[in-house]
Formats: sequence, C-alpha cells, structure tokens
Amino acid sequence: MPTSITNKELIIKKDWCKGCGICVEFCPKKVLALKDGKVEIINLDACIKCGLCELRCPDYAIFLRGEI
Amino acid sequence: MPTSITNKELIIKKDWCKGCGICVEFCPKKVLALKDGKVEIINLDACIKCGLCELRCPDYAIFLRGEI
Amino acid sequence: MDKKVKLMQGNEACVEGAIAAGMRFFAGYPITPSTEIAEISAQKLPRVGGKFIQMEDEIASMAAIIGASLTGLKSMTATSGPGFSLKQENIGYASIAEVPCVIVNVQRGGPSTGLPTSPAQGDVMQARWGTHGDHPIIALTPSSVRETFDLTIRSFNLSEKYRVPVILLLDEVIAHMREKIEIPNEDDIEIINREKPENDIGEYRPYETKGERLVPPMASYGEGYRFHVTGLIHDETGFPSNSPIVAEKLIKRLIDKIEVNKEDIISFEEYNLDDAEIAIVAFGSTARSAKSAIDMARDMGIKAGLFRPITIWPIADEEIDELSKKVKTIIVVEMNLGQYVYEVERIAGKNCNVIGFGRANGELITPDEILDKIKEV
Amino acid sequence: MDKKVKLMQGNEACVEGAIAAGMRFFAGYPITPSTEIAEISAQKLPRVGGKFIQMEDEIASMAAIIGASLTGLKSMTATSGPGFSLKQENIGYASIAEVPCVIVNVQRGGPSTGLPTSPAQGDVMQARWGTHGDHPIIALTPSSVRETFDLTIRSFNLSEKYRVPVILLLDEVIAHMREKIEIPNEDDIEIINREKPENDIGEYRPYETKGERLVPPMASYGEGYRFHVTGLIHDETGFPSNSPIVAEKLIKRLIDKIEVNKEDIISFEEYNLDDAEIAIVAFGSTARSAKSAIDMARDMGIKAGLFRPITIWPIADEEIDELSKKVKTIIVVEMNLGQYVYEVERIAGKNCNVIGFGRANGELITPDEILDKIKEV
Amino acid sequence: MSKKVEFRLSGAGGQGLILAGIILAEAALRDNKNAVQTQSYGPEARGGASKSEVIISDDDINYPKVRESDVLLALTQAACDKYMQNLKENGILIVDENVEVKDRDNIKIYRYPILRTASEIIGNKMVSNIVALGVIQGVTNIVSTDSLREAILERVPRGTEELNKKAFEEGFKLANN
Amino acid sequence: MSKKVEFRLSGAGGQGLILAGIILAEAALRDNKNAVQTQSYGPEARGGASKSEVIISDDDINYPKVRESDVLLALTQAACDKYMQNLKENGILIVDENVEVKDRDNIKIYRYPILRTASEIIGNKMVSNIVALGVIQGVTNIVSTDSLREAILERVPRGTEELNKKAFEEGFKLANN
Amino acid sequence: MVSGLIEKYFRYNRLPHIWCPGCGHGIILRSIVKAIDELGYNKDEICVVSGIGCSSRAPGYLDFNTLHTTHGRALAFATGIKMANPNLKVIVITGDGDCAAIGGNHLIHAARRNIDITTIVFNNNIYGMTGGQYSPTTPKGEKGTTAPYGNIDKNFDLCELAKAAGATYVGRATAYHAKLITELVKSGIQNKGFSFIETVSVCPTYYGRKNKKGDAVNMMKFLKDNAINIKAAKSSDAERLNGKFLIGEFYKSIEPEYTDEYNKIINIFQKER
Amino acid sequence: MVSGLIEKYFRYNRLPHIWCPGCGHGIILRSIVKAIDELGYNKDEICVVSGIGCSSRAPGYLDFNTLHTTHGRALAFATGIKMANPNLKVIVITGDGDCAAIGGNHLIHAARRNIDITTIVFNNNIYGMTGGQYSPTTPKGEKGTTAPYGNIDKNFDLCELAKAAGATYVGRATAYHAKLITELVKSGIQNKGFSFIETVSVCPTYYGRKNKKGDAVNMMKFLKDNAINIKAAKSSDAERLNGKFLIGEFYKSIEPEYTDEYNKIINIFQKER
Ligand SMILES: Cc1ncc(C[n+]2csc(CCOP(=O)(O)OP(=O)(O)O)c2C)c(N)n1
Ligand SMILES: Cc1ncc(C[n+]2csc(CCOP(=O)(O)OP(=O)(O)O)c2C)c(N)n1
Ligand code: SF4
Ligand code: SF4
Ligand code: SF4
Ligand code: SF4
Ligand code: SF4
Ligand code: SF4
Ligand SMILES: [Mg+2]
Ligand SMILES: [Mg+2]
Repeated sequence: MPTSITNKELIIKKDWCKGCGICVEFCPKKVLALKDGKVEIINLDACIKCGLCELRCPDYAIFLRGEI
Repeated sequence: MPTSITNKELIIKKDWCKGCGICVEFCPKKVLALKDGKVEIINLDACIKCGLCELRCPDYAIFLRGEI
Repeated sequence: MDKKVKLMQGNEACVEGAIAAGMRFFAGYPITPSTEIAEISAQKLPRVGGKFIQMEDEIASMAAIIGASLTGLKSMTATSGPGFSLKQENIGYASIAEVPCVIVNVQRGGPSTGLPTSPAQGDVMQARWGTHGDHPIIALTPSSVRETFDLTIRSFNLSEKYRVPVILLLDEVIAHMREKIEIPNEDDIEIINREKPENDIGEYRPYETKGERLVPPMASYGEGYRFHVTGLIHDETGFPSNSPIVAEKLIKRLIDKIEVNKEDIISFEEYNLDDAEIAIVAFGSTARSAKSAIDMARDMGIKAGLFRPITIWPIADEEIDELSKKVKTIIVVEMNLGQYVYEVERIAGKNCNVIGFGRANGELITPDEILDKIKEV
Repeated sequence: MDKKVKLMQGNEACVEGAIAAGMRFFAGYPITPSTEIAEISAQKLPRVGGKFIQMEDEIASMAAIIGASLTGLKSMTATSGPGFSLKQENIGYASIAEVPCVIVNVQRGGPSTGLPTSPAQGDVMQARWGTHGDHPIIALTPSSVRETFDLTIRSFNLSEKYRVPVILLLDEVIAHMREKIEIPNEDDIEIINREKPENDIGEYRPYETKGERLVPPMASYGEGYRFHVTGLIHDETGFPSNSPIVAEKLIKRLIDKIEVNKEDIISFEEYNLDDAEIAIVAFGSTARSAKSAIDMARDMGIKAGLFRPITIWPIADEEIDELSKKVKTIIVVEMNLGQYVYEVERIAGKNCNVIGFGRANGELITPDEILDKIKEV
Repeated sequence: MSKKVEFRLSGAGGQGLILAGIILAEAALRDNKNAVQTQSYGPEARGGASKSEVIISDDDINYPKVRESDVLLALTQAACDKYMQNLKENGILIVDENVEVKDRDNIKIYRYPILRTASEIIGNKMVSNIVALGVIQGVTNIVSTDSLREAILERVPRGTEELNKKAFEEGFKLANN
Repeated sequence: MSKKVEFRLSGAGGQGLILAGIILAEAALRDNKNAVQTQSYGPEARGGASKSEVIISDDDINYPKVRESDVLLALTQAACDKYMQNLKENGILIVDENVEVKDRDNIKIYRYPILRTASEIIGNKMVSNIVALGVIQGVTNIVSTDSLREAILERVPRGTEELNKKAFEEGFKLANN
Repeated sequence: MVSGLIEKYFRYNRLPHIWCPGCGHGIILRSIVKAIDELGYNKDEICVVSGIGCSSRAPGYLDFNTLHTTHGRALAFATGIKMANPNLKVIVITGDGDCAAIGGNHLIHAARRNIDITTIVFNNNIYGMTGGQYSPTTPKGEKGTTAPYGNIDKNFDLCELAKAAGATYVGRATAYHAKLITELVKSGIQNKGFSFIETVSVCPTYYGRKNKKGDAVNMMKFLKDNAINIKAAKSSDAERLNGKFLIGEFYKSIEPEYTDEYNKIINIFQKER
Repeated sequence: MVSGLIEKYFRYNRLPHIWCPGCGHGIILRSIVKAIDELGYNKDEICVVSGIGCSSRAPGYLDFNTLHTTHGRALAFATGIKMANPNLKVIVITGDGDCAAIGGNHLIHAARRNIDITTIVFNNNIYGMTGGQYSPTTPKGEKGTTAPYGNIDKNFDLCELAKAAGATYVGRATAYHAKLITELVKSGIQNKGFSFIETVSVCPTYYGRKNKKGDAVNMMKFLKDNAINIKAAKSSDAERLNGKFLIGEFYKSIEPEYTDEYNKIINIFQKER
C-alpha cells in the first residue's frame, strides 16, 4: 500500500546514536551519512521507508514512526 | 595349536570370588557351578580353556595359567 | 502409640519440617550423607503439589532454588561438604539479591572428599565465610531429630522474614540417627511468609525499604511486577549502580538486617548453667555428648553446664559475654580442630579462660573424653 | 634508568615473580580485575618453555594446576571473588593431597558479582575458611608492586616447601596500579623446590614423613614412582583408609606442618611502632593509606604506628599479642565491614582496646579517614 | 535389666540388620520408651552397613552411639570377632550357630541356628533378621512381644507379612525352647 | 612546584589517556623520581577508562590515588565538569579548546587546540594523548623533556615513532608559544 | 521520542545501553523483542534470564520479568523459574563464554531435559566483557588477549552440540540477518521444549580489533557475505559453499517437555486426593 | 596366586576390590588393562585419572601413576597432567554421573580441544556410590531413589555428545563384550587426540534392584542380547534393530592434537633463542 509508505516518518534520536555507520552502509538508497560521529539524513526524498536502518541500528537511534 | 590348550591350567582364587555366577552362566561347556556362594569346578574335563570365565569375572577370581 | 509419634531419621525430619514450612521446590544433587533429603523430597513433594528436580550439579541446584524462590516457591537444597563448597558462589548471589532459600549442609569428614560417611563439624566457619565479599548469613544447627524438624521450619521462617539464605548445619550423626519424634499439629506450627508488596505495579521498587524495616517486600516473577534482579551492586530499583554511596548503603543494610534483629534470630539452650563454674559450648551431636558428660561431672560434684548455640550464626555474642563473666572456664567442644572456639575466645577471652577441644577423625566425641577435659581444668 | 627499573602493574609483577620462581604452568579463566595475570602469562610462558591454558571455568583451572603440579611443574592460577568461590572445592583437594600450587585472588567488590572493577578486601576470611573441613592454608598479601613480585616468589617457595596451596591475596588497587619496581638479579632470588624422594622406587610411600619433618618428599607422575593420590583420608601409602587413627594423624599433620613452622611462614612489617600508643593493623593497599595517616598523625604529635601483616594466614598471633601489651588501642583498617578485626580482637582483646574500621563501597579508604579514626581514639 | 539397654546387631551387609534395629526401636516406642537407632556405613553410602545399634531407655538418650553394648547379636564370625571385645561385663552375646565364640569371661552366650531357620524352616534367607529379632526378644524380653510383632508388621514389605510373622515366631521359639 | 605533584588526565574512553599517564610516570622514573599511575574502569573491564592518575614524587608514595590534583587535563566538557571541583587551590587546569571552563577562583587555566592539533596538524586524532603530553610538559615542566621524549618512543607502537614525536613537539610548542 | 517497539518493551529510560558503538548485541536484542511482539504475549508472562557478560546485560533493558544471574548459570536459574511457574515463557540470553565455556554443562543438561526454555546465544566469538580473551567459539588461529600467538583451541559448533545434547529446536542467524533472528525466536518460543538459537554477533571493540576485521560495518558485511541459508545451501554447489557458514532453521522435533512430564506425576496424586 | 595380567598391572594387594558381587566395573577394568598390555606400554608412562564414584575407585587398584580427584573433575585434572607431560598416556576412568552429570562441561571441552586423553565411562545408568539415584543416562521411565515415580529426564547419548563436542575417536562396548572394550581402548589410546569410549556396565545392587532387572547374570544377558555391533547393524533389517542399541567403533578422524599445537608455539621461541 503506497499510503503506508508515505505515512511513515524517518526519525533519528541523535543522543542515542553512537555513530557506528551500520545504518548508513546498509541503507539501500543512500539516504544517510555520518557527520561528527552521528547519523544524519542527507537525502530524505530517496528514502523508501524500508526500515532496514531501524532493523540494524544497534542503538535504536533511527526508526520509522507511524508503522501500520 | 592343541598343545597350548592343554598347557593351560584353570585356576580359582576362592577368597576373591564373590559368587556372582557370571562365569558359570557364560562358560560354554558348563564346567563351573556355584556352591555356598563361591565358584567351583564341576567338570574340568569339559573345559576347553577358552578363557571366557577369566574374561568376564569381575573379581579376577578365575583364570587360566600358562597362557602363551 | 500416638500416630504422630514416630521413629524418624534426622534427614527425614528435615524434609517433613520443610514441607510443613511450605517448601514446594527442592533442587539437589546427591551426596552422602545428605542424600536421603533429596530422596525423600523426590517422593513427597509431588504429593503436595510441589516439585523436585535433580540437577546436573550443586551449582545448578543452588541456582535453581534461587530461580524458583524468585518465582514464588519456598525452596531448599541439601548437600554436604564438597557440594557446599560448590554452592558458595550462588549463596553469595542469594545474599545480595535477597532471595529467601534454605541450604542444608550435612557435615561429613573433610577436607575434600575426606571421610564421606563419617560425621564432622568442620564447615562451621565456612558457613559464615564461604562465599566472597561481605555478606549476611544465618545458620542454625540442631541436636536432635525433633529439633531438626523444628529448625528446618525456623530456617524457612527466618529466610522468608529477612530475605536471606539460611543454612541448616546438620552433622552426619543427627542426619542418620533415628529417634523418637512427635510431629506437632499443623495449627501449632508458626509459618512466616515473605512480605508481599502493596504498591501499585508501576511504583514497585524491589529493593526499597520503608521506615525502620530493613527488609524490602518481595514480588514474584509473573505477578505483574516486572522487576529486575542482579548480583551486581544495585540501587533501590534493582538496577546496577557504581556509586559508592549506593554500594555502601546496600551492603550496610544487608549486614544490618541481621545485626539489628539478632535478638529475634539468635536462639540457644542453657543446661545446668545457673551455678556452673565450667561451661561447655557445644552444638549439634557434640552437644549430646556434652550433656552426658555434664551429668557425669555433676555426679562427681563438678559444677559444669552447657551453653548450646542453636543459632550458630550470627553468634550469641551478648549471651556468651554474659556467660564468660559468670564462669571460670569455657570449653568449646566441636568435631573439628578448632573453629567456633575462635569466636568464643574473641568474645569471652577477656573475661575467662577459653579452651578448645576438638577432634576430626570421623568419630563422634564421647562423653568420657569431654569429662576428662572437664576434669583436667 | 637502570634496565631493571621499570614502571609495572601489580598484575604484571605477579607474573614476573611467578616466572622467576619457576612457574611453568598457568591455567585460568578470565575475570576482572585479575585478567592481566592470565593474559601476560599467556604471552610469557611459552617463551620460557612453559604452558598456558585457558580452561572452561575456574573449577577446571584449579584442577588443571593440581594435575600439572603432580606432574612436576610449578603451577599457578589467578582469579577474583566469584572464581575464588568456585575454586574452593579443589583448593581443599590440594590441601589434603598436599599439592603445591599458587592461587592468586585479586579482590574486588563483593558479594556475588558486586562491583567487578572496584577494589575490596572482602575475601580475607574466605581465604582462610572457604573450603569445607579443617585444612591448612597460607595466604600472603602485598602492599606494593615490588612486594607483589617478591611475594609471588615467596608463595611458590612456601608452597613447595610445605606442600600446601598458597593464596596470594591482592586487591584491585595493587593489581592495577603501576609503580616503580626494580627487578632483582636472578642470583639474588631465593628459590625453593619441593623435596624429591630419595627412596628406591619400590619403597616410596608418598605420604610418609621422616623424623621431625612434617612434609613428605614428593615424586612426580612419570618419574617411575607409580604412586596414588586421592582426596579421601589416606594413610602413608596414599591409599584411602577409614581408620580414625589414620584420619587423626593425617589431619593433625596437615595442620601442624603450618602451625609448627609459623615462625618461618609469618612475615610482617612494623612502622613507627616503637613508641606507639595507637597501632593500626592494615594490609594490602589499605596499609598504604594507613602509612600516610600515621605520618600525618605523627606530625600532629599522635603516637601512631602500623603493624602490617604480610603473611595474613596464619595470623601473626604472637606478634599481635606482644603488640597489644604495648599499645592502648589497635585499629584494624580493612576494605570490608569487619573480618580480620575478629581475629585481632581474639588475640589482642584481653590486653588492649581493639576497634575495627572498614568500608565496602568500592573505594580505597583514604588517609584522612584513618586519621579521623585515630583522632577519635 | 537396667533402665538403659544398648544393643549392637552385627553381621554382613544385606542381612537386614538396620531394619531389625529400626523395628526394635519402634517396638520400644510403642512401649512408650525412648529409643535411638544408629548405624555405620562403608565407603560413601554404597554397600550395606554391617552394624546397627539401638539404645532403649526410659529416660532421654543423649550420646546416641553404643560404646559397650549390653547385648551383641553377631550373625557372622567376622562380626563376632570384631565386636565381642566391646560387650559389657555380664553382657549377652547372641550368635548364629556357625559362629565360634572365643573365650571370654563373664558373658552369657546364646547360640542358635538363626540363618538356617530362615533359609530352611521359613525358606527365605532374607528373613534372618526377623528370626534374629525373635531370638533377641526371647532372650532379653526387652520390649513387649506384641509391640514387637506390630512393629514388624508395620515395617516389612506388603505381601511378606505372613512370612515375617512366621520368622519372628520361629526365632522366638528358638530362644524359648 | 612542591615535591609531590598529582595529575589527573581525563577525557573520553579511547583517547589514550591511560597510556599518556603511563608515559608520564615512566618519564619520571627516568629522572630517578618515584611515580604511581592508577586509573578507573567502567563496568567489568570493558570500555576504556576515562580517567588516568599519576603521582610524581621524590619520596615514597603511599596512598596511590589522587584526591585533589595539582594538574587536571580535561579533553572533554564532561570530564572537565566532573573533575574540576577536585582541582587544588592554585592548581593547573589544561583543557582542549572545545571545553568551556566554568568559573572557579584560584586556578590557572590553559586552553589549547589539543584535539585539533592532533587531527589537523598531525593528521591523526589517535595521537591527541601525546599532543596533550607535550602541552602538559610545556606548562608544568614536571619531568625532563628528554626523559619524556624517550619514554614516549619506548611505549608507542613500532612504526608510529615519528608521528608521535611530532605530536609531542607540536603539543610542547602550543604551550611554549 | 523512541520507536513504538522500544517504547513498549524496553526500559527505555535505561537507554542508551552500555554496548560499544556498532556492537551487534543491540541488533539482536531488538530482533528478539520483535519476535515477542509478533507473538503477542503479555509482558508479564515473559521472563528473561541471563548470566554475566556484555550480552548478559540485555535483560536489564527489557520491561519483562528479568534476572541477571552469575556467570554461566542462567540456564540453571531459568530451570528453577520454569519449574516453579510453567506458564512463564522463559527466555535465556547468554554469550558464547557464558553459555559454552563456564555454562556448557547447564546448556547440555537443559537441552537434554527438553525443558521449555528458549536460549539465545549472542555469539561474538570472544569474551567481550572482560576484554577480548578467546572463547570456545573463537575460530582456530584467531587471536585473543589470552591467545597472543593465535588460538589453538578448536571451536564448538554450538548448534551441533545443542542438538546432540537433546534440544528440540535449533537454528542460527546473524546480527546482519535480523529478520531471520525474529523468525527463529518466534518458532523457538512456540516450540514446547528446549530451543537453541545461535545468533552470530559482532564485537568490533575486541574481536574485530584483535583480528583486524575492520570496523562494525566491515564485520556486518562479512556476515552478509559469508552466511548461507540452509535452504539455499541445499541447492548450491560445493564451491559456492566453500568457507561459508550456514544459517537458518537446522532442527525441529516434537518430544515430551519436562515440566509437562512433571505435572503428570503431580496429577497422579491430585487425583488420589 | 593371581593371573599374570593382574599380577603385572594391578596393585593386587589391594584386591579384592570394593565393588559388589557381579558389578560390571571389574570386567571393564580388566579389559582396559588388557589393552594396555597388548599395546606394550611401560607402566611408568601410563597415568590413570578418575573422579568420584564406584567406577572412579578403579585407579587405586592399578599399578600406574594414578589419581583419584574430585567428583566430575577428572578430565580437568588430566588436562593439567597431559599439558605438563605430553609423553604420558593419560587415561580417564569415570562414571556416567561423574562424566556426564557434574563433569559434563569438562567432557565437552576436553573433546573440543582434542587433547590426547582417552576417556572411558563406566556407564551403569545410575549413581552407584551414593546409592541409586538416577543419572543423565538413566533411561526415561526407569526408577532411581530420586525418581520414585519413574525418571522423566531424557537420557544422553554420550557418544553423540562426545562426537558433537569434538572427540576424534568414539566407540561403545559393554561389560559383556569385554574383548570389544579391549579393541576400542587400544584404538582410543593410539588415536592422537581425544578418544571417548562408553562401556555399558551393570550395577545389580542399585540399578538392577530398583528396576527389577534381575541379578548380575540377567543383566549381562541383557547386554548380550540387546547390543548390536554397528557393522552388523548396517546389514540388518530395521526389525532386528528395533529396541536394540549399537556398539562398536562409531567415529574416527585425524585432527591436530592440543599439546602438539601448544608445542609448536613453544618451538617458535625456542628457535628464536
Ligand atoms: C565465575 C566468574 N568467572 C568469570 C567472570 C568474568 N567474566 C565476566 S563476563 C565473562 C565472559 C563473557 O563472555 P561472553 O559470555 O561471550 O559475553 P560477551 O561479553 O562476549 O557478550 C567473564 C569471563 C565472572 N563474572 N564470574
Ligand atoms: C561435589 C560432589 N558432589 C556429589 C558427590 C557425591 N557423589 C559421589 S559419587 C557420585 C555419583 C557417582 O555416580 P557415577 O559417576 O555414575 O559412578 P558409579 O558409582 O555409578 O560408578 C556422587 C553424586 C561428591 N562426592 N562430590
Ligand atoms: S528506511 Fe530504508 S531507505 Fe529509508 S533511510 Fe532507512 S534504510 Fe534507508
Ligand atoms: S546504526 Fe544507529 S547508532 Fe549506528 S550510526 Fe546509524 S543511527 Fe547511529
Ligand atoms: S576356560 Fe572356558 S570352558 Fe573352561 S571353565 Fe572357563 S569358560 Fe568354561
Ligand atoms: S565370575 Fe568370578 S566372582 Fe563371579 S562367580 Fe565366577 S569366579 Fe566368582
Ligand atoms: S566489548 Fe564487544 S561485545 Fe562488549 S559491548 Fe563492546 S562490542 Fe559489544
Ligand atoms: S553399587 Fe553398583 S556400581 Fe557400585 S560397586 Fe555395587 S554394583 Fe557396582
Ligand atoms: Mg562473547
Ligand atoms: Mg554410574
């Protein structure tokens, strides 16, 4: 359902991010990057809300809100 | 070698025998019997010196001497 | 013969007492001379809806009873020297996590495998100091089959009341002898159960104590209080902390809950002490020999008496101090080469003469030997 | 800077000392704060033809060093509280079978998992009484990195000489601090090796002692003496016996070989005691604080001094007794809530005032705190 | 007999002497006396005990072990040789007919075919212990015979009541003939 | 400076401050002084220590821990906030330029771009600890500079000698400019 | 703001957790919680037990009944819990050291009894908590602080061991294959008996650094590239499998469960009464 | 007068042994000694180590280097011995309780390391020494003094377990199949690595009595009738195998041995010097 995808929001909880880079590496759309040891969204438009970043973030610092 | 058979002697060390009856049961030639809780030779002539009694006596109380 | 009067072995009386106290879980690993406690538990527990498990070793047995106690069942394990040594790490866990449980140690000849079928009282100091770090402990030691029944119940009661592991120190003589016992009616047995929290679930702090009380109420797993338990130093919420203040507070409370309640915890028997000039301190089976010896001494006109610690830890320091002011000599008789005598000496040494008399050869000390010692003094 | 002068951690000095003493086998299981001892052993042992093995747990480690020692190698293990508790059963085995070996316990905050990275001195009584049954034990405790080196050597020497397990009690402070150490020349180090049998092979009785000597000569597996070793009570041939006479003789000899040789075994340091009115008894890292406190007290005109047990077990009873006749007050300072103080009280209590001062919160007691205590008196 | 009587029942492992001791003690309890039963073990728990001790008394029993016994039952030569020296002056020694008693003064000796009675008359050597109890009672009359009969019936395995009853009576008869 | 100087080097785990402490202590040894180095750990041994302490003295050092330091190095804000209160009166505070120092009387404050020097000038943030050593030496002159140089070379991994040498000199320069 | 899953099941006021940047343990833990969520259990009926180690810190972060025990003993404590209340879903979280070194005996015995406990090992091939000593799963030749010249110990195949000991559900996944973890844990919890799930984790701090495996990302890539699902492996040629390791569901069987069997004994007597 | 074998290798002044009439342990012990005799080793190079139990009393009767340790720990002591002197042929004699209950962890770890120790379990399916409690090899449903209503524990297949843990030689025989014991022990000792040999013993005193298995003779007959050699089994139909158990040599492989591997490390440095 396309709506579900657009309903979700990509959230970063910076104070929990330890900058491991795992989400950056395994994001299929290169949405993310590290800056000053923390994750950052560099290309939100490309995000397909696949949730792989959330799936593999060891620190629960990135996730999609509004999952249905 | 038939000579080897006749060279062997069947020995019982009665003070070690605990009368379990294992040698009696598994002697192929019914050479042995229990009496008053100890093993006894009842038919030495039948003995083929196979050593099975020695093999299975838990108490090392029966054996063949002169093994070659 | 009354139905309730029976000839019973010490180990059996221990199980009967445990079940009367509400034991519903036993985990153990066989070891002479404690094995009957496991065997009888295996037989009796399922009859009262309780559970028995033979674990792979003593470490696992100790762990299992802690797990079961945290889940709400009164739990016990039983062992002897080598197994008692193995349980020590997890006994320390029960101390710091404040998990009620009873550990029976039927003492046999040590050290190591030693004399597995012979009696001894060589684990007295180990019962106090066997696990690492400062920790609270209660240990009781009976002198008869009937007392084994009673003290097993008392072990559970103290354990539940103070949330500490309680050690029941038997010796092979008491464990294996059979004597007359009259099992009391259920109604005459006092049973103490752990205090449960009254908080709303969200508010429960598993290690928070209120007011004067030093013992926090205890929830069980599965009741809705989703609390955390750890063997690390922890604060009132149960979560680990590295703060020296938290550490100090916790350890002090653990020690204090016993220290402050010593009067409630300590019990002892006095026999012929009123006019005594020589006091014997003895416990367990040795105290029986001592009684005979005292009777013999009295017959000879020697004023001897017995102070028998029933609670062996914490030690009855005030009572022993009092005693030492009244008598000339205290003889500590124990089936070892000198353990409890150190503590008695510490307490009484400044007031009277303290002598140790011990033997560790696998035989119960006889009344005659004690009498000789009395006469020597 | 002299090549031999180095900045070294206590744990490293322990390994250096061990290798200098002839350690050629180490079995261990990692545990903070002792782990460096294993790590450095793993690195250094093969370089001197020795062997390191990381076993599956502490029980196995203790077992392995006993096996290796029986096979002729000087052996050591190192651990901390929880692991020390687990080793207790086999420490008892080493006692009764008289197998030389060294057990290092780097004390951390207890009980249970406690405060794994913080210092403590909470295993002092456990070192004495941790295993079941009456048993001999020697325990040494250093106060500096250099002394750690020396006492590790001494542990091996005493262990070989008396055929007992020797416990080296470190604390986290000493184990992890780095300080100056000057490694002595090989020639200046005294090394004692176990006495070997001189008998013909057929005549060797592994537990037979000759004359006054209480320690039997020791053969190794594979040398031709095909002897038997057991943890059961055994006679001079090494085979089990149920005889009370044999049992008594064995246990008494085990205890006596330490008791009789106390003078050789016990060592201590006295600091400013000559005219002291207040004596501090302290050991390990705490003794360092005590020294500072004493210096401060002296500056203020208070006559304070230090008695520092280096051999912590057996306790220096005669010396402490002497001391208690000279001073007014003894303060026992230890990083626990009261352990060694019990023993000091026992010995000194009839002659002087004995006070305990302890803390178990994971922090080293400071000179100021001790000074305050001194001033209080 | 004095208020306190000490028994030592000895023989080979497997002869059921522990059970015999227990039954004797339980019979004493039925008579409202005190009783303590102890035993000795071999290495670890394995192997039957060869010695069972019972103290019967009107008073409390403190020291629970038997040093010198008033009564010694010995079913084997080895047991007799070992324990005879600890029989009191004027004590009672009950032995199986197979046992030869070495000279000792001042004891009363009773010799009966205990083992043979069990195996031949009752037809089951497992009940030697109960035959022995019969003999002991016949000789000492230490408890009331009915109490002892009841105590036996309560302890023996279900289905063996008759056998054991008979064993007891045969033993009792031996001593009373 | 007095005979006994106490240093506390603080920052985040992984900044190599334990090594810096060790090197400082070893330099003192080269000068024939006494030195003791200690540190604190997180839960169990895992995770880098965030604090390393060194005491340098001509005399014996008994109590080995630092209570109030004479010198505090703080590479992070958190470390500075936490330990500043334990800096002695007239003590020396050395901080990275990123650290903001809250008001405190009677201390001397030195602020240098330690981390930036390491990452930008030397090109490797791993050597911040050595830059810091340079700064400390520049400010305090606690040991002989040659001893410190030697101590550094002896401790750093093989192949990184030049890098570390440079780091030290840059740090030293910072403080001497 | 935290994710719904974290909010619902974690004690999120205790986060961030103590694990190092890039430690695989966090990923695995989330995947486990996801499984519990998907199974729809009430939080009160879940009990999570651990030993000592980095991995064993996990329960402290979870809003269930949680227990952090002594090193290696989690399964023995858990056995007591399960016996005391068979209605609890008991999950043990353990490390390769905790479970297979000091705790090896409890593992094989819990498996043998087929007691209904789901054990999840966070296998990072090293002792993380104590700083990088080799463990019983460290591959031969690799380094640890106690194996400075390369480890000479053969490593366990934990899944083989658990199966031989008697486990009735056995599988393996990796921190990279997080969804597979969730699947296996779901099946494991549903299996009425002893379930054993090995999750290969990454420890960049010690195992990675000691063995030059690169950072967390590199280690995750390694898992991605070298794990082959057993289903896929069946149709693969030997060459493709060379040097790779298997993941997926390895073994499954239905056998009597321990607490059920015990209840049958109790029931005999309850009927009698 | 005693037999030559007994005279040569036993401390025969300590005989008769403490084992009960008909106990299988004595048969097994003789078969082991026969293997040593046939291999022709010097008595000084043999070291026999045991734990605690009836079976573990065996070394005391043997004229080798012998060690009777603590319960369950024989393999850990033996590991120290073998490391200290790899020239010794180290044999561990243990019981099902000693080896598989309390000692299970040392078993799997010694197997994993493939250290050159030959372990022989006297498996009588019970704790003999302590009087008949069920052990990890007591079959389900059978009785022990601690399983008065029948054992609900599944039993280990010790050979499977040892193999999964890493043993490089694995076999099983019975007290009846005494010659097979000798064969397996010979091969086991010759295997440079960890060898595991399960010998099914009989305990008429406890296991037999508790489970109405008859006397020693009956129990021996049971072994005779129910054990099938794996070679024969291969050519047997399923029906003939039904309810039977396998004996024979189960597994054999050549892998690096632990003390050899350690010596390689030492050699690096010896060359350096
Ligand atoms: C009895 C005991 N021995 C040793 C330790 C020290 N210790 C704590 S955690 C640990 C190893 C942890 O390794 P693992 O289980 O693999 O967990 P990880 O940290 O790798 O996740 C050790 C040896 C201890 N706490 N208790
Ligand atoms: C630590 C410890 N726990 C328990 C015991 C008691 N114990 C001695 S032997 C034994 C079991 C022996 O069984 P097994 O190994 O099968 O030998 P078996 O006697 O059957 O030959 C036990 C539980 C002990 N000696 N030490
Ligand atoms: S949801 Fe998918 S596409 Fe979007 S940032 Fe995360 S991993 Fe990348
Ligand atoms: S995976 Fe998580 S912790 Fe790692 S960089 Fe991304 S958000 Fe940060
Ligand atoms: S040698 Fe053979 S035939 Fe002769 S008695 Fe023995 S078993 Fe029987
Ligand atoms: S097998 Fe041995 S012990 Fe048994 S009856 Fe025959 S000779 Fe006697
Ligand atoms: S040390 Fe390793 S296992 Fe432990 S938290 Fe850090 S990365 Fe994870
Ligand atoms: S109890 Fe069983 S195993 Fe032990 S000696 Fe007797 S028959 Fe053998
Ligand atoms: Mg790990
Ligand atoms: Mg067995």
